[in-house]
Amino acid sequence: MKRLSGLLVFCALAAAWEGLSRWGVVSRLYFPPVSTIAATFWDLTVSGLLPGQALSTVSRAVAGLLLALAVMAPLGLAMGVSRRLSALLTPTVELLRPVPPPAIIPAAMLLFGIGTGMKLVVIVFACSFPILVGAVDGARSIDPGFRLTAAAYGLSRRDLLFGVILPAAGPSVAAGFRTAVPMALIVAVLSEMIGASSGIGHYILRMQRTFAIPEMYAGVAMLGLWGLALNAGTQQVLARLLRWHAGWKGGI
Amino acid sequence: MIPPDPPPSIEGVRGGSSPPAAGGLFLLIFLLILWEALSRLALLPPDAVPPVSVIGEELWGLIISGELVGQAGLTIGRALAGFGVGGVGGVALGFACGVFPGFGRAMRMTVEFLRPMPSVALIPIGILFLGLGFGLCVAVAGFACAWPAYVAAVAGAATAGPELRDTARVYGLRRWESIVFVLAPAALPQIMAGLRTGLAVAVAVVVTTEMAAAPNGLGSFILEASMAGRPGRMYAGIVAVGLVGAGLNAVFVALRRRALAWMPEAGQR
Amino acid sequence: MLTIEGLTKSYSQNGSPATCALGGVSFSVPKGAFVSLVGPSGCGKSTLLQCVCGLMRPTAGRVTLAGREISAPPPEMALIFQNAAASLFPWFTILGNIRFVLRRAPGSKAQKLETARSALAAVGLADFAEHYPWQLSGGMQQRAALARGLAYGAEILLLDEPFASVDAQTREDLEDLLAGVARQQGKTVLFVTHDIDEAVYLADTVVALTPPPAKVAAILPIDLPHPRDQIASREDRRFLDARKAIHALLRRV
Amino acid sequence: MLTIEGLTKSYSQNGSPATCALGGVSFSVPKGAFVSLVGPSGCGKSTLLQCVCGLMRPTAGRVTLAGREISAPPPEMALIFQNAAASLFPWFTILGNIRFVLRRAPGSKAQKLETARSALAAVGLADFAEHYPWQLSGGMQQRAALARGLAYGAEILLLDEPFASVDAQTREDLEDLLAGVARQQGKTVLFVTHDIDEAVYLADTVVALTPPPAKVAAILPIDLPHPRDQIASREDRRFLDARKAIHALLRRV
Amino acid sequence: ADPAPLKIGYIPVGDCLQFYVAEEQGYFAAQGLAVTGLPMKGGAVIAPAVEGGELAIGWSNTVSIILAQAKGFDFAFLAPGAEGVAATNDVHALLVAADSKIASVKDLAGKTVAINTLGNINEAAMRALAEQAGIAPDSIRLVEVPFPDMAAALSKGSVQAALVLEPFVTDAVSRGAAKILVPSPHAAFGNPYLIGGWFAKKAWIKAHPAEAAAFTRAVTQASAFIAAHPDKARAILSQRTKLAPELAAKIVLPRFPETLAPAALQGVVDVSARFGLLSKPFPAADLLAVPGN
Ligand SMILES: Nc1ncnc2c1ncn2[C@@H]1O[C@H](COP(=O)(O)OP(=O)(O)OP(=O)(O)O)[C@@H](O)[C@H]1O
Ligand SMILES: Nc1ncnc2c1ncn2[C@@H]1O[C@H](COP(=O)(O)OP(=O)(O)OP(=O)(O)O)[C@@H](O)[C@H]1O
Ligand SMILES: [Mg+2]
Ligand SMILES: [Mg+2]
Repeated sequence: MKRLSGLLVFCALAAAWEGLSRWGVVSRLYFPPVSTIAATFWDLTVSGLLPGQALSTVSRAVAGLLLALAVMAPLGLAMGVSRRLSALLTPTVELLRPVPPPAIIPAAMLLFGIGTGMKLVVIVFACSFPILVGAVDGARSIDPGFRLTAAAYGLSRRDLLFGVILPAAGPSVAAGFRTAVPMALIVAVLSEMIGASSGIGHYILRMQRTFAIPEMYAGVAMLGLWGLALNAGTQQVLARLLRWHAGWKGGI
Repeated sequence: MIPPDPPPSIEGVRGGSSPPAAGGLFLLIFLLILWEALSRLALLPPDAVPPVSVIGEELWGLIISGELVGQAGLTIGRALAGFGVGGVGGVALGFACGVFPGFGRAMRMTVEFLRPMPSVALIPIGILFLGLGFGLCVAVAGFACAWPAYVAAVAGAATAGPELRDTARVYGLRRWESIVFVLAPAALPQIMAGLRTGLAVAVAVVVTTEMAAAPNGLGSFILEASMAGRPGRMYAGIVAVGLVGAGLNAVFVALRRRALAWMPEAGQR
Repeated sequence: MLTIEGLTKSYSQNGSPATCALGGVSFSVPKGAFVSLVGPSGCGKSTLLQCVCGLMRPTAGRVTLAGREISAPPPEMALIFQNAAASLFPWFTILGNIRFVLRRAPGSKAQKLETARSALAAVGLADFAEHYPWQLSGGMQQRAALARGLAYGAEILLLDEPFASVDAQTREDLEDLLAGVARQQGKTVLFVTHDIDEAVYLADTVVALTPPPAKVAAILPIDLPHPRDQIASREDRRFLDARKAIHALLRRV
Repeated sequence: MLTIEGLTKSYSQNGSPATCALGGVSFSVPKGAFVSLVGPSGCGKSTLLQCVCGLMRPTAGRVTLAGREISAPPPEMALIFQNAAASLFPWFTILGNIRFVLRRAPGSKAQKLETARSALAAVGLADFAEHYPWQLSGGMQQRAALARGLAYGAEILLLDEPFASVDAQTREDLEDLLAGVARQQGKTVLFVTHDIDEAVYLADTVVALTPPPAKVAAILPIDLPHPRDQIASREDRRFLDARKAIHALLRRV
Repeated sequence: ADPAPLKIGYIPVGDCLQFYVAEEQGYFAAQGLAVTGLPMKGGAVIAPAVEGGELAIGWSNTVSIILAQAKGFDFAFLAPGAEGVAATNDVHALLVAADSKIASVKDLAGKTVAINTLGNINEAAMRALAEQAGIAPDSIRLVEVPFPDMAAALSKGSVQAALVLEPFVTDAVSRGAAKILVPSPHAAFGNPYLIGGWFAKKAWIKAHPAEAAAFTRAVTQASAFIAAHPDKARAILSQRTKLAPELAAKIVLPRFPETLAPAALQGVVDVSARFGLLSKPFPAADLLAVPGN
């Protein structure tokens, strides 16, 4: 029953939409009945068209995310540990950080053309800052007790890095990464809307332009589902990696 | 689903960013000079990446003529209005979901379905009702920035520990007093963090919406500059957007510091 | 007279078998008495206090105050939590914390302010009224929580290991402060601790609990003269004997 | 022989005037001795230990171990921090924590594992080797930190209020455990506490410090027979006298 | 009485020159219209704005309106917009990089060609070109690239050809960045054919016959002006679109006809239907609602 209340509200809203559309209260052309959208969604999913389009988008988003992680997490940790490096890079970072990623798409297109390269650049740009900031913060806010302990037991710098700094900053990096996930997806979609021949963003835009409105909604729904899945997947992986952290924070 | 932690901030830990050492500024200046040189020597294509000085000149000219200021004003107005609507809505919904678990459960599925919707894909639909300017930007940005606020408020509503809740009960306070004076202030730091993300999202989405639909505003300015084949103007527009984002963020951080003055390190989280 | 009769509490966690924290505890606290409740960690002392205070419904048994059964926090009781730092509202100053819990109390604003200030003075925090909790040391926070409980004007004070995380010197000061205030104002006190010395030092009666599910292991009257002294009372033969007896009791069970 | 000579430490915070935590402390810890260091909160005890351990450079004075001056954490010393929970790495299991600090120690992997396991067994945590720190109670965490210090094989143990946040019963157990292990393995121990009873109960010698800037207020040999007993030793006249003397000393200054 | 305000959506490119001229020359005012022009990003935004009533009239390329008609929208052209005429008014051209080895459309089989928007007139045009050249229409891979970026895409080699619109054709060719492969890529639609025009909801036209007719008259006047004074028209274009004046003087402009003839539209409908953009052709007259007729 507890679970049902959510479903109930959801169904009620869907039914309201259906009714409004069928009775012509809202433009049926732009708000086709939910049942029509659902049927379209089903057909396009079974035919493999939508999942395929979404997959190419998601894979680009994931590639961008991982790239950003690979570069920015170590850089952020280094900035968090070394005050000098942080002082060196902070002005540049702070200058770039407030630029909204969509605003650089036109520039990226001039520079990198319209291929996958441009999209990756924009995605990486969008994901970099949350991850970087998470890593800086994580490394900076390590409990001094941990560092002292490592020092008291005469551990090497390498051990300190891999045994203390990395795991201690992990949750913060993960939090940054989680902020970056939806951003990666949105920016991937946006970059496809401007220049691509594949991807769910492009599909949605194209359907919109050719007035295939139910197909457009189906695309939006598919994107929503992928967003949900990507979020949940990230959550699962991070929860697994940071099991100790969940227990630690929730356990004492 | 665990809501994501509010995004950390660089200046978070010690309340105030570390002093920008001379080295950092030198690096920045060096990079700009490098850009200038590469562009002047045509090692970077000058019609894609004009020299910094050209961009600066263009920017200055646009500021003097008031053209950019006007566009920026429009963008800021739209972003703030969208942020106001979406932020308030998201916080209210999220806080209510957190405080009243039954309500939260009832809304959960709908919210989780709506949350990942790309707001930008909804622009053509929005045009039907909201036209092409202010209303549209506010709606799309509001929709987008409601979610970070929502997530933060849901998490924030659970921040007050059992000791605080029970203290209010022991001392005979009413339910509403407990919500207003205990749960809400405890949630404030997280909500502020969520709102801060929301503000950045609002700016980004307004710019995108302007690019896609609005006849004016900085986003439109950037796109038109690129369409007219004038990269200098385009970069000037991008810089202006960055300044708008940074300015709004700075103002918000200052306000947040005041709102959280009671915290050990105002500005933490 | 506060009476606890056959108090039983099981925590049922969804899925896992229920933890039985209290297995039928009965004792009573006469008006004006200082009763210490001592028992091993995790035996259910906090659970007991929460049931007594009406914050939690017992699984069986009942708590009555002057004959009336308690089902919601009564205005006659103030509970001071185990962890003071977590129970002070960080967004109010120390004074604000006290004034906040006095919202529903009768009296004018000025009167309440007066009450709050004098409670702070009683615990020696008059100069820190406008400080936020985190600006104080752990011991000061503990005193602030105590002041809040005192200002509330409740006849009955329930204290849950209030001095557990305070350093030894401060702790002695706080013990003496509490004992003094309680005697002066004729409060009824139910004081939970796991420190046998402390329990004996403060109380008129010590109630010892067994490991979970907690039952009453013994009720021991302490006949040490008041006021007590950190050096002299603790060297007193009666103190040492009581201490030894409870020690033996808790080790045995 | 660990010798502390004229140890002085000022913390200079940028801008504000320097805090002088230690104002010239001198005493020495003979090999195999158990020395308790007692002093009011904030007097600089933790600072002193960190200087002794080489984690921090004193402003003046020096610490020598068998004649050699200490400038970096020497392998002969293990420091057990004030807050065990904060010094156990939450991302390693208990066993992992111990193995981690043994990384640089000589010996094969198997030997080290053996060392780690036997240290855990010594503190009664053999069955919890694979648990994460946060899966253990505060007392168990404290024991794990102790095991880590013991496993490190250092001759000299520096303990900073190791039992401050542990409940009274567990604390008594841990005190006896530490005393037993130290005697058995002939460790030299410098034990910081603010609890006078505990300091006297455990030590061969008690060093009392004044409020900051800390100086040595008194050095008091304790002639209680070993092994000690929580009931009997604490009732002993010599215990009560030493306790009273230090009490008076700390109250006075 | 004050004239009712009329909101018109247009795209700030040469194809909408009529609008600029009508505004500059005061034709709208002369017809008793209070026109507010809104520069828009493209048909994708204009159509919903017209459907929702935010705009009374908008400019759109023909294929979009044809597609909308097929999906059940009740849009109709009420005034002719730009017309393409082979040899004299070719605003589109298929370009290849200046150093490209591609000599004919046939060589594009298996290659990538940039068009501005998939599913519009240019997709139909590319497919028709392929068919003409005797290669399978889907053997050419089409990607979407905004017009301003096409020259860069060509020189980077990320596309092998691009169907470009003025002023970018003239810009790219005069800079030597590209050369023309097919000068009249839209030939399949007929000669002349309608590139785009001014449209509104049929319901709106029915409800506002006087305004619709007045608008049509103003646009027709503008067309006449452009035909009569091409240099002044170019000056207006340069000033209003911020196009560099040298470029504005050089570029090819479409023809702006004074009447809306079904014949200029039917070819577009038929080609769209042939290449699957449309399920079946319909008479172009369905899309015309010239007020006053
Ligand atoms: N909310 C809860 N849900 C399930 N079990 C609980 C809950 N609260 C307490 N318990 C269990 O009930 C028992 C008694 O807990 P309680 O906190 O009352 O003990 P305590 O005597 O106060 O311990 P301490 O001296 O450590 O404060 C413990 O075994 C604990 O694990
Ligand atoms: N890193 C630091 N910077 C500045 N001052 C410090 C620092 N660490 C400690 N102090 C100051 O030095 C003095 C001694 O601190 P220390 O922690 O050594 O005391 P302690 O005796 O261990 O206290 P406690 O019993 O509370 O653990 C205190 O006044 C403290 O405020
Ligand atoms: Mg408890
Ligand atoms: Mg200390």
